[in-house]
Amino acid sequence: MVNVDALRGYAADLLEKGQVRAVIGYRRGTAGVLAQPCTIDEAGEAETLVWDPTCLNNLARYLVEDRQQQAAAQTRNKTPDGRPVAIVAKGCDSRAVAVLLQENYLKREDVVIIGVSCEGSGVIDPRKLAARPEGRWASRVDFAGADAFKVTVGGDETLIPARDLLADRCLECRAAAPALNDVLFGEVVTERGLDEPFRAVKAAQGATEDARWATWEHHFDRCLRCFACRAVCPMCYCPECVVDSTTFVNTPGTTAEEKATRIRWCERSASVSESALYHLTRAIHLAGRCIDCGECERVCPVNIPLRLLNTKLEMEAFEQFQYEAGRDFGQASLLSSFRDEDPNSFIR
Amino acid sequence: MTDNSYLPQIGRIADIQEETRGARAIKTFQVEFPDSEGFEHDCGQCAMLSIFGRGESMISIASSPLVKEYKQFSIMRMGRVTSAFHDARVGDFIGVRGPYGNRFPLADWKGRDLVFVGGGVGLAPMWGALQTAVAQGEDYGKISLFYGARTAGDIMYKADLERLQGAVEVQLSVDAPEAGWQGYTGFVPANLMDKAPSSANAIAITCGPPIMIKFVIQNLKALGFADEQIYTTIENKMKCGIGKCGRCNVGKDYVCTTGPVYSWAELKDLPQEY
Amino acid sequence: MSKRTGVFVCHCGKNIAATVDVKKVARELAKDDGVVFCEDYVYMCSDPGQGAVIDAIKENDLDGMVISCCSPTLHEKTFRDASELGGLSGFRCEIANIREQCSWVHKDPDEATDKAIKISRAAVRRVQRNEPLDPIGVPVTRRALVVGGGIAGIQTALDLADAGLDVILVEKQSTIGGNMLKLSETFPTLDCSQCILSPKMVAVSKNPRIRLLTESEVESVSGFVGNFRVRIKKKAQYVDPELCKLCDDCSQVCPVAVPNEYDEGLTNRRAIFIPFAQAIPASFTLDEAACLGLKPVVCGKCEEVCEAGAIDFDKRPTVFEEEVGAIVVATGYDLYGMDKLGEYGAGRYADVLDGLQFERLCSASGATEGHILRPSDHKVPKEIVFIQCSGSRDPENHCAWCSKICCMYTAKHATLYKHHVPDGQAYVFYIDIRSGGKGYEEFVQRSMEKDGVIYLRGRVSRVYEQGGKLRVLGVDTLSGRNVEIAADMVVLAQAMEPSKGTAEIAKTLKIGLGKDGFLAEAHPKLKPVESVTAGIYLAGAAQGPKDIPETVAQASAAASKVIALLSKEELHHSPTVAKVRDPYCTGCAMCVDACPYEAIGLVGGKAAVNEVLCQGCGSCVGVCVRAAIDVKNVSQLQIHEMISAVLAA
Amino acid sequence: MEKILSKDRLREWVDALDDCEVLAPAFADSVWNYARVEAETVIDLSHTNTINPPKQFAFPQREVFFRFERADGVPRLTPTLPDPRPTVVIGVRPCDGRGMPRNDTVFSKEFKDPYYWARRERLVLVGLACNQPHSPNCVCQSVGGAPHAEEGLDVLMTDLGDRFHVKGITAKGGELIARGGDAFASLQAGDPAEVARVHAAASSHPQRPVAELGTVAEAIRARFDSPLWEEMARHCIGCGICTYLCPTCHCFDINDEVTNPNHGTGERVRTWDNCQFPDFTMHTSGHNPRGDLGSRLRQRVAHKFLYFVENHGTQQCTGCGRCISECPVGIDIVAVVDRVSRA
Amino acid sequence: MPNSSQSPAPEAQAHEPRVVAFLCKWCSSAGSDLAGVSRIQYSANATPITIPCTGSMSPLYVLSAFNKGADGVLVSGCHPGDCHYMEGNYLARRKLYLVKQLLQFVGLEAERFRMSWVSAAEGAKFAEVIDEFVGDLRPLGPQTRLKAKH
Ligand SMILES: Cc1cc2nc3c(=O)[nH]c(=O)nc-3n(C[C@H](O)[C@H](O)[C@H](O)COP(=O)(O)OP(=O)(O)OC[C@H]3O[C@@H](n4cnc5c(N)ncnc54)[C@H](O)[C@@H]3O)c2cc1C
Ligand SMILES: Cc1cc2nc3c(=O)[nH]c(=O)nc-3n(C[C@H](O)[C@H](O)[C@H](O)COP(=O)(O)OP(=O)(O)OC[C@H]3O[C@@H](n4cnc5c(N)ncnc54)[C@H](O)[C@@H]3O)c2cc1C
Ligand code: SF4
Ligand code: SF4
Ligand code: SF4
Ligand code: SF4
Ligand code: SF4
Ligand code: SF4
Repeated sequence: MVNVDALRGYAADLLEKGQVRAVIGYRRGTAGVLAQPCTIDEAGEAETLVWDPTCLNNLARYLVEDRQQQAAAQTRNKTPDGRPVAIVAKGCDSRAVAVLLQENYLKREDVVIIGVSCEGSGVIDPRKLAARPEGRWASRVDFAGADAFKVTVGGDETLIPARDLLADRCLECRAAAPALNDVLFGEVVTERGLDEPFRAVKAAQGATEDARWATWEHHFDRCLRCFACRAVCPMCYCPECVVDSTTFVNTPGTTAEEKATRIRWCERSASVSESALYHLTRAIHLAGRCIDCGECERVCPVNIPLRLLNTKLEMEAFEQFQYEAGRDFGQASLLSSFRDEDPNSFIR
Repeated sequence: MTDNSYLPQIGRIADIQEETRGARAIKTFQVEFPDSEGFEHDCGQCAMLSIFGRGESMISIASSPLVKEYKQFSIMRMGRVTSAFHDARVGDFIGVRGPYGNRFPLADWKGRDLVFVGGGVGLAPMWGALQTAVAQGEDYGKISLFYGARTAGDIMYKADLERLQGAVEVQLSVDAPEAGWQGYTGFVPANLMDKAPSSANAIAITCGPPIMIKFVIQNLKALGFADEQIYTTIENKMKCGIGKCGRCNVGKDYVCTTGPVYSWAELKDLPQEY
Repeated sequence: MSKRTGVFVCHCGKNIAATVDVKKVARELAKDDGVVFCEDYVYMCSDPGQGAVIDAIKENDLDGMVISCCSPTLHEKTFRDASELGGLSGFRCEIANIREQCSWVHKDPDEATDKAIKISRAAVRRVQRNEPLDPIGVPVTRRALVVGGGIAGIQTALDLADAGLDVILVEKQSTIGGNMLKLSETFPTLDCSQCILSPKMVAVSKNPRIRLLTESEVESVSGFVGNFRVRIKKKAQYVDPELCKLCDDCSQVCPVAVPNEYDEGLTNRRAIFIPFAQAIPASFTLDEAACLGLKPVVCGKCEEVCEAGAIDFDKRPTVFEEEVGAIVVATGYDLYGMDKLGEYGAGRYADVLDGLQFERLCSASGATEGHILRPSDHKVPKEIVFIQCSGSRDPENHCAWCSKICCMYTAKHATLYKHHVPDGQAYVFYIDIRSGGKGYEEFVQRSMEKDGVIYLRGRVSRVYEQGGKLRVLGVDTLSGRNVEIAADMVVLAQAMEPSKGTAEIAKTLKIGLGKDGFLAEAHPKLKPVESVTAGIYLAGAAQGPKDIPETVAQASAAASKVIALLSKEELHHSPTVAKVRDPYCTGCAMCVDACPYEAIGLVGGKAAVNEVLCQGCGSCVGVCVRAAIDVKNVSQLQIHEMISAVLAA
Repeated sequence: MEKILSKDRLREWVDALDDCEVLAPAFADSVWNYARVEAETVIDLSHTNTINPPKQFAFPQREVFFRFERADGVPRLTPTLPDPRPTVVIGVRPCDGRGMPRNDTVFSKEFKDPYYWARRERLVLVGLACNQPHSPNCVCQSVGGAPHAEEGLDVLMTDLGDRFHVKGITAKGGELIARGGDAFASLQAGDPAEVARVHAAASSHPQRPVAELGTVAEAIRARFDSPLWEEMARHCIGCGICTYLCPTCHCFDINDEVTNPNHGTGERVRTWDNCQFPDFTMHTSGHNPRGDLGSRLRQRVAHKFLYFVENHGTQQCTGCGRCISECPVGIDIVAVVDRVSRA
Repeated sequence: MPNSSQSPAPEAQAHEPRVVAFLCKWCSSAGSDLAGVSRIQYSANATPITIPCTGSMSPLYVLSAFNKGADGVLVSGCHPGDCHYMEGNYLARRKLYLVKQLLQFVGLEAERFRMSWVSAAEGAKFAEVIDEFVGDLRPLGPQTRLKAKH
């Protein structure tokens, strides 16, 4: 069991001793049952940290934010506080940190990883919870061993099989504890046997081509192009996204020419074709980088199964190229390396 | 004009003047309307100009409403649309919709001294008002213009400024002088302090880079100008021009319809989001 | 961005105009955005055609030019030069290939015209965003590296030295000379191979400009044309050639005997030995692999007897770096492995020999001192069968290519045989005789008519031993008869293949290989001695089967290319190199990993391109997810616009 | 006009509207959303609120203003004013109903938006009162609405178990009911009381209070420069879900989409945009008046609770709770308003 | 909520596939030149766009071509080991393998994206590759799935 008090104590200690600038973690939210991300700058606030199955966010996203702010401070000629930031990280979050390290976005000494184990289960899918009677009114969800969650609604506590509430990403997760960490709370549970890896992708692949397109056309058609999937992804930290710009580079040094010649690979219109271009590009851009935290899928307001696109390529990378994102931050990236024996038979 | 506010009229570029060169060059365009009646405008108003396929940009109408044959726009090369304008040639067709925004209350200023304070391309939004005031010179007191640019080469409307000398007291300044520069060296707000125009019965109109405006207003106040005597324009990003798309929204105002002209008395109460 | 583009559509006489409606192409292109001038013309590459380009630029104030004509490999330079004359940067001129890629390959005029419009359109869109670039200047190191010391390498080195250039000649064996040193006489003149080669070898050793490094190999190469850095590894040299007196005392005491590869395995040699009497450097050499042991010393007899003190067991391999401006690769050939021709008894029967073995038999310096004797029993073979094309011209089972010289050397072998064994009978199985070359056909005819060699047109199906004879089963396709010859010796004219290690050296040098494994020239006709990498040239059999005259010619050609290259003060490198868009780069270094030329590094957390190293391949572009890097003049924006232009209805 | 519609005759009414595009909530992909009612559709009005509000039917995410092409060098513009079939949306929750008049205001003001109104005029909203809140984030009452509010709706239905009480609110609504003909029955004696009881029961569910609604505007004005904004927005990822899903957010972008680059053919298109995107207000110079997360959160909240009140006398937030429930990082407009008010 | 209408009904049968062929400058483009010099006839449906190396292929080029209405996209480069730039085609192979997998996964007819190795010496193969591709595309009709609908 993760001892949350110990975790709070550890965080408080880091801040107390001035070893870190801040601790990024989770605290109770105000809206519904879900925990929410928080950044703690003072030891006293460490008391508010929580760790439970509603800690959904991949907090590595905030390391990206933090680096951007540090860089902005630098351009404003302020000397940034060079101390590291600490981050509470689940297995997938720590793999995200590993990819950020691999891509030189962070330096290892810039981050203190406070690992938390998923206790052999994982985090919940709020939609699965909401689909249950009274699920929307739940006020707490707690770990109850590897096989169940304890859900509190009003004053009543019910045990619900973990499998019924677990987020899909967690069902398929292969490493539910952070391998990359500076300290680890909770036990490492390796054998989970909830679901086989890539099950959903394999199932989706089983459909006929026309059926597959019908499904994806339906999804691309529904996409609002709110870009929440991108905004939440720790790997989509590009200063300007290639596929559509809601964040884009415009510094005092950006020339008129540069602004005038931005490529419109796809239009802002939320239509099947443009959304397809956006999602397919994003999937390719995440090949070998996506660590399957499932955040993109979780945040999508219209519930597009985005994970499938990423895990499809993750599966190919794993099966064809023996590549796993976030496994080793020293390895060359999937797409900037190759082997002589890479598949060739698809080429004439 | 139809009641479809989004549908531009087709204008034709009748003349192009190169005002300044460099990375952010300025060109002045005279636009006429060969197939439609065009529109009437007031000093300080703007129009949405487009190059089809590139998009739209809000641009101040720099010509005086007294000029009916064409509308004049001075455009700085900044991005997608403005670059397309800079690549355009005489005879090219563009889209124009407008006029948008409020106006300088010129009629209310009759009998007063007018002090125009501008920097860079900021001269353009005031230009129509300046021209009109000069044309109706007898209605106004003394008209002066403080105008500054980075270098002498960055001064726009050079020929016109020479022509106006006399009718208008023109005070030019540059930040970086070259050999032979006769005028003031230094920033516009400093020049303003240096020449210290009288605030008695005067209206000051200022337009330029945000940082310049900030100091000009400070200095105007030091010179005794009351908040109600100071006017400026704000140029938030605009897409629709008709108070809907939300980009120019500052506080309760949609600048494209409530602005862009504000007296400092009005502006200082708005959130500083411009 | 170019806004005033001119387009010329070339008729190329009827070559284009017969299929493509060039007038229509011009008419359509004239309607496109930014095109202000458009004309068709009968021969654009003619003087008046080029003149028209120059005039059009001037008269119409053009800032971009597209010529729709033949492949850019032919006239891109022509028209870029013409553009320059017109006052327009050459990089503002693009070629739309509507001949090779269109008029010549399509029949339907409508389809071809439509496609020509699309191709031209794409070029217009591209040129409109081309930057006028200036070539990148790079200083030159006036020294050359020659890899391989066969006749090709020797000739190149000598020519280069003669021109006053310093040369490093790297040979992996312990002597230079290569395969030619093994030959006895050479066709068609039958002059003694070693007699004509030795003086050149000596010249190499005597030339102060040539630094000869035997038993050495190139480990790695970095840099680029004009400025390569090469790492060379020299094996431990246990015998100091300066001190070796060639007294042969050492080999006398050496207890080891191994097959002598320099004698094609027909004889044995010691672990310490001299490959040829004429070896350069003139010295014994110690074969570490064959020696009973050096670390620690097991036998040490040779060192004891060497009075000159030339032997030193403590020598270690050395690795050193050299800077050179150009590289010539002359790594030669090997014969196709005997083990692969089991059907001819190769490798199974001692008296089935390959060509080089036969050369050694004929050679006065060979095992038999120039007497042709059967390896099995040292008897004079009375009936001998030569089989041409063994391994060559057989794409299904062996090599697809013609080894080119086998017809000639087989004729030579047969002739030599008849000279040695006048009462013997020589048969030659051939597919056809390829004897193009000065005096070659006459030479073959002589061997048939004067020396009575019997030529049988046909393939041999099997060779097997029976009763001490080699029975050769074949067919004479001219008479339509099956033939069976009971021979005493069979000589296979084995195919030539790239020498062992050619693929590795190609990889090290970053030059391409052809399908057949020979080194690839940059253009089969127009750049036959250039490799695909600038500054690296090819000579000799490494590039394809050839005989000595051709080898020497190519060697001299390569040398002259190097001389021309290194006579420049500074080199100009194509400026279409990668360019990082700084604000977009996050320093993820994917491009750094992907760049095959190590041309990108991270500077201050952003990718930075070394323009001199960059070859403009765009591998970096292909991996950067942020599109933070582009190759100039083939930017992603340009490709995007080309795609849009081509597909717009 | 008030009627009773037996649940099993709902379909009959819908079938009578055969010249209309009829939309109703459907549960697919784990979310409720509006879907076209087809012949085989089983209309299920047990929905919690749809993920998208009905604003899309007047203000679609993509609207083509006009097409442009070049004819002999001169641009030719062809406007593409929509000419939709009458569109009936069934099952609109009262919070969303209240959103519509707020949008009407925006798309009128001094410039009437012809595209919006071409659709809006043919749009009929058939509301369905909520018998209970859908989630802890429903705050309709706290912002001055009610689970059975009529504002903005053309028809309001109330679920009475086996039947709906159907009330025509506007003339359009009345006509729509009339077209149902026999499907509708008259009210029985007990019905009005039953309706009142259901409404009252729904209103009795406690909702999270939105501070002191009357003083929120003042509080925001007073704390405009408070560091609270930045603190509360610290974990916002700028995804814009809160605004895209909001029934009253209406910001948009205008772009030219080129279809044939060779001949300058294309369309001028309006697409949704929103103030939570970092670039939304960025000037071409790079200067951004709302360059930080705090100012963007403030813009959203102030627009709903201050500026709109100043301009139009009412809050723009109708309490649907979408922005709270769907925010990926738990930013909660009720909590934000609350903190600003209490600060 | 549907944002746009569904794909239009397939056009008349006689649809000529429109193909964009990205050819590397050194091998496949040279191979196509050789086909030209050898006057080998092949179908005119593919418009070539020459790129320095297949390694420079951005996945966006493929997606964009489909977006702009290509019925098929071909990427052709040097055989493994023959890349003028040594390794570009290996990088391309891995990357485009994933692109193909992805397109297949979402149900774009897999045949519409093709990759081939054509050397400078393979003029005949170039012609074959194009003919085969166009032949395979013809029965598929117009590509409507990823094409922008304006
Ligand atoms: C009232 C008013 C009056 C003005 N008068 C003048 C005048 O007289 N003369 C003059 O020169 N200028 C004037 N301006 C400024 C002028 O409108 C801008 O410089 C012009 O709009 C720049 O447009 P652009 O297309 O060239 O730049 P853009 O290419 O649009 O510049 C980039 C900017 O566009 C936006 N942008 C770019 N791409 C995207 C995208 N994909 N999605 C969302 N946003 C994007 C961003 O905000 C970015 O900062 C005025 C502005 C206003 C508001
Ligand atoms: C049986 C036979 C008979 C022939 N008879 C005749 C004839 O009569 N007349 C005629 O004109 N031609 C004849 N030839 C052809 C002739 O042998 C060749 O044309 C000639 O030898 C080619 O020379 P080269 O320098 O290119 O290659 P090679 O002679 O093969 O020399 C290559 C050299 O490079 C060295 N090398 C290889 N790899 C490396 C490396 N990685 N690093 C350093 N060094 C390396 C090798 O050790 C060798 O010394 C005959 C060929 C054969 C097989
Ligand atoms: S989060 Fe969902 S709706 Fe938003 S852009 Fe991503 S896929 Fe589309
Ligand atoms: S989709 Fe690609 S370009 Fe866009 S942010 Fe993600 S990784 Fe960057
Ligand atoms: S793509 Fe989705 S699952 Fe993958 S890292 Fe990004 S947010 Fe997580
Ligand atoms: S791959 Fe792109 S972002 Fe990464 S270092 Fe290279 S140029 Fe920069
Ligand atoms: S284009 Fe890029 S990958 Fe290729 S050589 Fe240049 S820097 Fe290296
Ligand atoms: S939904 Fe939440 S995270 Fe997204 S923009 Fe709105 S407040 Fe920010």
